Amino acid sequence: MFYKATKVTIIAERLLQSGILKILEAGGAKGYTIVDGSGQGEHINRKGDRASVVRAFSIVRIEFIQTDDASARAIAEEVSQTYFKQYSGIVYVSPVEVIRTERF
Amino acid sequence: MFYKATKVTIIAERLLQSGILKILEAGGAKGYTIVDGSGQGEHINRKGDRASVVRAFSIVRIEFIQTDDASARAIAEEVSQTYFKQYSGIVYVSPVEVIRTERF
Amino acid sequence: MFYKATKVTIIAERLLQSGILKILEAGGAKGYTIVDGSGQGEHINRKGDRASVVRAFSIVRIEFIQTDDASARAIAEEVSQTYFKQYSGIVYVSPVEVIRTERF
Amino acid sequence: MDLLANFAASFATQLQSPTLAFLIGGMLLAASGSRLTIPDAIYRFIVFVLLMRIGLHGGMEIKEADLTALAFPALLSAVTGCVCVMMGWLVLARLPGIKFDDAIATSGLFGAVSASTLAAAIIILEEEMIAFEAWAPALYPFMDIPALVLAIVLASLHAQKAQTENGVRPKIGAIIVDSLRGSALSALLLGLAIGLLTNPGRIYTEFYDPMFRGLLSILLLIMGMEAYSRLAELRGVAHWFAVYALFAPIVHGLIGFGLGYLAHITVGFSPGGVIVLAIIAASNSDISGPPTLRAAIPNANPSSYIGASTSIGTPIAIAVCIPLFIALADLVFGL
Amino acid sequence: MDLLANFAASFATQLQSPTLAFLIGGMLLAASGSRLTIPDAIYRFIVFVLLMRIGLHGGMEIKEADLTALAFPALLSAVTGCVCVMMGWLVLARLPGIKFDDAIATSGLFGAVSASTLAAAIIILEEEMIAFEAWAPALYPFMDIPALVLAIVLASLHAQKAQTENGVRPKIGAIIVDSLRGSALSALLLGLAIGLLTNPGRIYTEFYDPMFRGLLSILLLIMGMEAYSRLAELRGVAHWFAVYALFAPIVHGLIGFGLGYLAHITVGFSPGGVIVLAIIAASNSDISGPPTLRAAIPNANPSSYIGASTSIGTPIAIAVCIPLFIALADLVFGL
Amino acid sequence: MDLLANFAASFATQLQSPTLAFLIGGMLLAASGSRLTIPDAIYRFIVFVLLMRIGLHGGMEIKEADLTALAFPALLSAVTGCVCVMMGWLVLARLPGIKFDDAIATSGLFGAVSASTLAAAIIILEEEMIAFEAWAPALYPFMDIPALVLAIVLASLHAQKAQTENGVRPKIGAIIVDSLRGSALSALLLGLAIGLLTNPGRIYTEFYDPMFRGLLSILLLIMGMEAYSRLAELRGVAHWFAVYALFAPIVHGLIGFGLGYLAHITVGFSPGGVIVLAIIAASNSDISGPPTLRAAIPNANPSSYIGASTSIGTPIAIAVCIPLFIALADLVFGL
Ligand SMILES: Nc1ncnc2c1ncn2[C@@H]1O[C@H](COP(=O)(O)O)[C@@H](O)[C@H]1O
Ligand SMILES: Nc1ncnc2c1ncn2[C@@H]1O[C@H](COP(=O)(O)O)[C@@H](O)[C@H]1O
Ligand SMILES: Nc1ncnc2c1ncn2[C@@H]1O[C@H](COP(=O)(O)O)[C@@H](O)[C@H]1O
Ligand code: NA
Ligand code: NA
Ligand code: NA
Repeated sequence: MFYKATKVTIIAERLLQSGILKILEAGGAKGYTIVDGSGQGEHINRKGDRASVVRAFSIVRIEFIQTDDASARAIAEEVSQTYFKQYSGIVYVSPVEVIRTERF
Repeated sequence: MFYKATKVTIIAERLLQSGILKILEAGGAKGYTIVDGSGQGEHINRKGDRASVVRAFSIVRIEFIQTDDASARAIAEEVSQTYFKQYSGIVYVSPVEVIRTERF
Repeated sequence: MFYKATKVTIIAERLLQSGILKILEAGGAKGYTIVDGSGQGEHINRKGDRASVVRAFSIVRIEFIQTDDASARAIAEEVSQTYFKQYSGIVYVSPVEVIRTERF
Repeated sequence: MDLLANFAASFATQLQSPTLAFLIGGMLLAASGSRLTIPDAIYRFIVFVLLMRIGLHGGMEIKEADLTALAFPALLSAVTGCVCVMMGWLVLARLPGIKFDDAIATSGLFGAVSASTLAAAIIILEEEMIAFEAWAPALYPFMDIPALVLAIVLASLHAQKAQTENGVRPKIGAIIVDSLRGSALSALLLGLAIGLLTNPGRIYTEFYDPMFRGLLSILLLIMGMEAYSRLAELRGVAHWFAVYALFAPIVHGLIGFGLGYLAHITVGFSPGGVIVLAIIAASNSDISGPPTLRAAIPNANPSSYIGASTSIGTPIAIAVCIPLFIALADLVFGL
Repeated sequence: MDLLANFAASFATQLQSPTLAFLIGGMLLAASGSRLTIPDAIYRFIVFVLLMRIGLHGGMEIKEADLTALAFPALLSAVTGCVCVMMGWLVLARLPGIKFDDAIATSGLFGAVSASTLAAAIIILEEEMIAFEAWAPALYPFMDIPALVLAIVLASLHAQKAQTENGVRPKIGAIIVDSLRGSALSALLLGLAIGLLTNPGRIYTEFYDPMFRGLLSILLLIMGMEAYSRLAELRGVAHWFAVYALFAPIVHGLIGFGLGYLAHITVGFSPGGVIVLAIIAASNSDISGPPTLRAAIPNANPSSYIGASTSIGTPIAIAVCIPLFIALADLVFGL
Repeated sequence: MDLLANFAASFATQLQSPTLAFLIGGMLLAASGSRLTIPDAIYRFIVFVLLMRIGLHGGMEIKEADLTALAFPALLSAVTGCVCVMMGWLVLARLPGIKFDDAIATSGLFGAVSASTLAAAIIILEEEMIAFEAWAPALYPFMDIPALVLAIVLASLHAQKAQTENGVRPKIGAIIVDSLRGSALSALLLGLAIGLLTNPGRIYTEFYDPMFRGLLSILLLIMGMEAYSRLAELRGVAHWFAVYALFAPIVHGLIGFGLGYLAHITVGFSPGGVIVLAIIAASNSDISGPPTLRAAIPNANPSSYIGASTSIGTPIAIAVCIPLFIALADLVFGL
């Protein structure tokens, strides 16, 4: 059986990671997954795994799933409000279906 | 031209990777992509790329796409049944559109 | 407020990365995110982070979001046309919702 | 009293040597929220080089050794590993609020052996110029594998008793093979084989040996950082795990020391060898053990066994047990 | 004239030494589009080992040093760092087309200290056999932290003036703690502490010291590749940043040299020590500074300050300032 | 017969040296399913250090060398590389069931040069105290680049013949530049330049040279693990690739040896130099070649050429060809 849920993906500078995770936990996310990356946006260019003197600016991609769509979106909004006026990063939301609802 | 397809994403402990890939191949997935990650869920905490004495517990994010929605969901269910009662991990399904159907 | 947008995900051999990014930039993508990975498809097998004499063949996963669906799809088609007849790789499109439209 | 004085002296000496300082430094850095981290790739490289060095050295010496001398200590190592796991089974698993699987996995880990503790012990013995059989570190797998196997078998017997369907008969052969495939044992055995069959010569003297001390210092820094970071996890599980982790290394070390002493009087096992045996008994597996147990006893909560071993067991084994058993040997053998 | 001749001679010597060659080689490789890259894990390992080596050595020597001798140079270091930032504030921030936040963050970075430049200076001084107080590299944090703190405070005062709501009073204690937590300062302080409190002995002589030169060569290669790659970023920002980056290292170095000379005549700071002080003044932070500034002055555009420091500031500090201040010391002290 | 006896003796010696043992050990570990892996970051660091060491050494010696002596062997290297590719084109591409592009890419790889085989040959020659011109390893690019260029040109001519639209005229200049940009050649050339233009001194003697043997042992372990892991891929392609991979190194080595002999009698190329030339001819590109070919001949199936070279070609080159050509040189030159 598959149940509707909402996935929120946050792409941000590594130095924001711990602050973002606090918002997730406060907002009731039961879990999250983090992947390292690099990227390009409005702000500085970030290269991949080559040595970089500015590693702290590299990108993390944090995603979490919640069955409660409103709560997921509220967390997304809060992360965006808190950080992405000043720092680099984007947030987006997408629909998914999960198997075990008790986990999300 | 874009065609509807189903993407299944599996997030699991690294030590399950080879078992999960066997299920994918048996189920008829023509390809998959794996990304390393870290995360937090019900079970133990996994840190990112810093040295960890328990690297085998770090997370892999496996995704595959199939045009046959039923088959994709069947594989998702089987992975969940086989592993995620005992081990850490989640599975979710999302709709995508692909270009060359013969590849999926 | 959430606005509809289109996410394009490109999974390709690392050696195609710079060529693909040029297509993205020419097509008007305002940003993109890159994650390293490994995978299996029709072509050669790619392992994860263990030493590999053929690192250049490992996989990158490039994703970008645009609010203009037609433009995003046009870029996706062009990447597919340019590279994926000869080289390894797939492209897929999925619907997302973003917060700050001016960024995409 | 003498033991205490000896221990204090040996402990003070060690505080002078940087080995312990790196362990403590790692804890302090993690505690102070430092952003210094050693990349995972470096960690794995270090473990590989240390175990290759130990293996190569052992292999080169075994060539000249009387292999029958190895047989009895090897048997005693296996006995030590099993006795340690049995003790955990009899004691830890019976404490209130402790899940059986968690207890047995923790006992398995503490019965098994740590590469970093072994490397630290070798450096310190060499510094204090206490001789030991070069093959003594090769006792590692003889204690490590039986301990892990026994823990997994006990967990599986328990599961069989509890509910017939889920209790699969564990395949002992498969567990042994899986242990040998772990990165730590693979590197050690590769080193042993190359040391035994070829003449490593300059590769050993120009690379693996000179790198040993320096890389060990970095490994101990990592162990210290890990110890502190995992304390949080340990806090989430029953306090008995912390208590067990505090005492098990010492008790296990004493068992190893006792059986080593037996080997000393029967087959002339050297005092230094007895110390090595005691310390590998006191140590707990930190590289290969956790994934093996995780795969084989999935219902056990990793936070309990990894928290207990990484946060408390390993620091105790390195900081307390190494000086303790050197002091004890001093007393017993009058080094 | 003498200075120019001295500089030319010192520069020529350095061209003979491979240190500078690796920096230039890195730039050429990047410019030619080479696919050679040094993995990030190796980069972080190298920085750790270099700073541990500098710290251990400093710590071992401080044991015997008269610590009061350190106090005055330390104070002067802090003064140097602050004066450099103030100059940036007074000059760079007032230039046309320059955003205040960008200017102040850039000034902070150029007031702070670079580990790689420091390591290169140490190697070259050792090669030219110019003695300096072994604790001189320990002046690093005394200049680095005040410079970063001052820049952040100035940025925050400016924000307060501009709009009351957003201008939060900066917590100086928090900024200092955050600086100390950076990976570079953590490693340096760990090394200092271990060098001071224990007897590193063979770990130092067999690992950290022999590795120093070789790993530094790789670090300089990386710095060269980075310098070239970030030129593109610098092109996107006001040209004044490039001009500033060209001259600030020399001016800052002269300030450091002048204050060092003061310490020379008052407390007998050695000529080599004066060179070290001048060079850390000339250097600009490349490891710890950028993330600290990024977090604390988010409105500043990283491309301006990182481009300026990595692409121009560091090459100038290494290739021009090291020979320059050796030549100047030669002239002043008649080395 | 003498050759066989010589070969057997030389092979036996090599079995005693750990170099070969690490290669075989890697295969056995992979075959036994060991979880031991060397991180990719370490692999890339090792390759960098080995090539820098070879380059630095070569560069330091070229200073004193008569460069005209290099010209003729360099020309012969280019001829060797091209002849090897032509042979693949004439033989392999005509075998039944073999796609043209796969054959030509494989020939290109086997005509090109392997850094790890070259490093292993250097160590073994040094161990057996067989002297060779220090610039001999600098023949590497003179064979590597022509082989890759020729293969790409042949593939492209073939595509032009098949269908006018898709067959683009290959830009030879661009291919050469692309080869030089590969990480292996970049590191080698950087080392050569720094060795030639500066005085590497202690960086060489304290870091690059002492690290050489140890890191090579780890590289050979990796090559062994790769060899085994890619066997599976090779199984999926025509068997002729395996047969080719078995014999091509020996045949190519003989061609190199023959032309080297020509240089010996004409310009006095040393016997050791002849062996180096034979072995780089026998080797097949494992670092830079595959990506260059992949980009330029996209229709070729990487599994065929990488499988053939990594799984069979490289082990044969190291384990068979090195002792073989030492034995042959012994016979011919009476070393
Ligand atoms: N349109 C986009 N699509 C995908 N990722 C993006 C996009 N824009 C920005 N990003 C990611 O978000 C990071 C920060 O973006 P920015 O704040 O625009 O500098 C970039 O480094 C990218 O990784
Ligand atoms: N709600 C969630 N959203 C995203 N990832 C999750 C979520 N829950 C768990 N995960 C991922 O799945 C892994 C295993 O989760 P668990 O089985 O809950 O320990 C975690 O380490 C996360 O990477
Ligand atoms: N069905 C699929 N689902 C997810 N990823 C795929 C799929 N097919 C191919 N890939 C990815 O695309 C890469 C190239 O695929 P291919 O061109 O089929 O060799 C593979 O290495 C995978 O990472
Ligand atoms: Na034990
Ligand atoms: Na400065
Ligand atoms: Na060749």
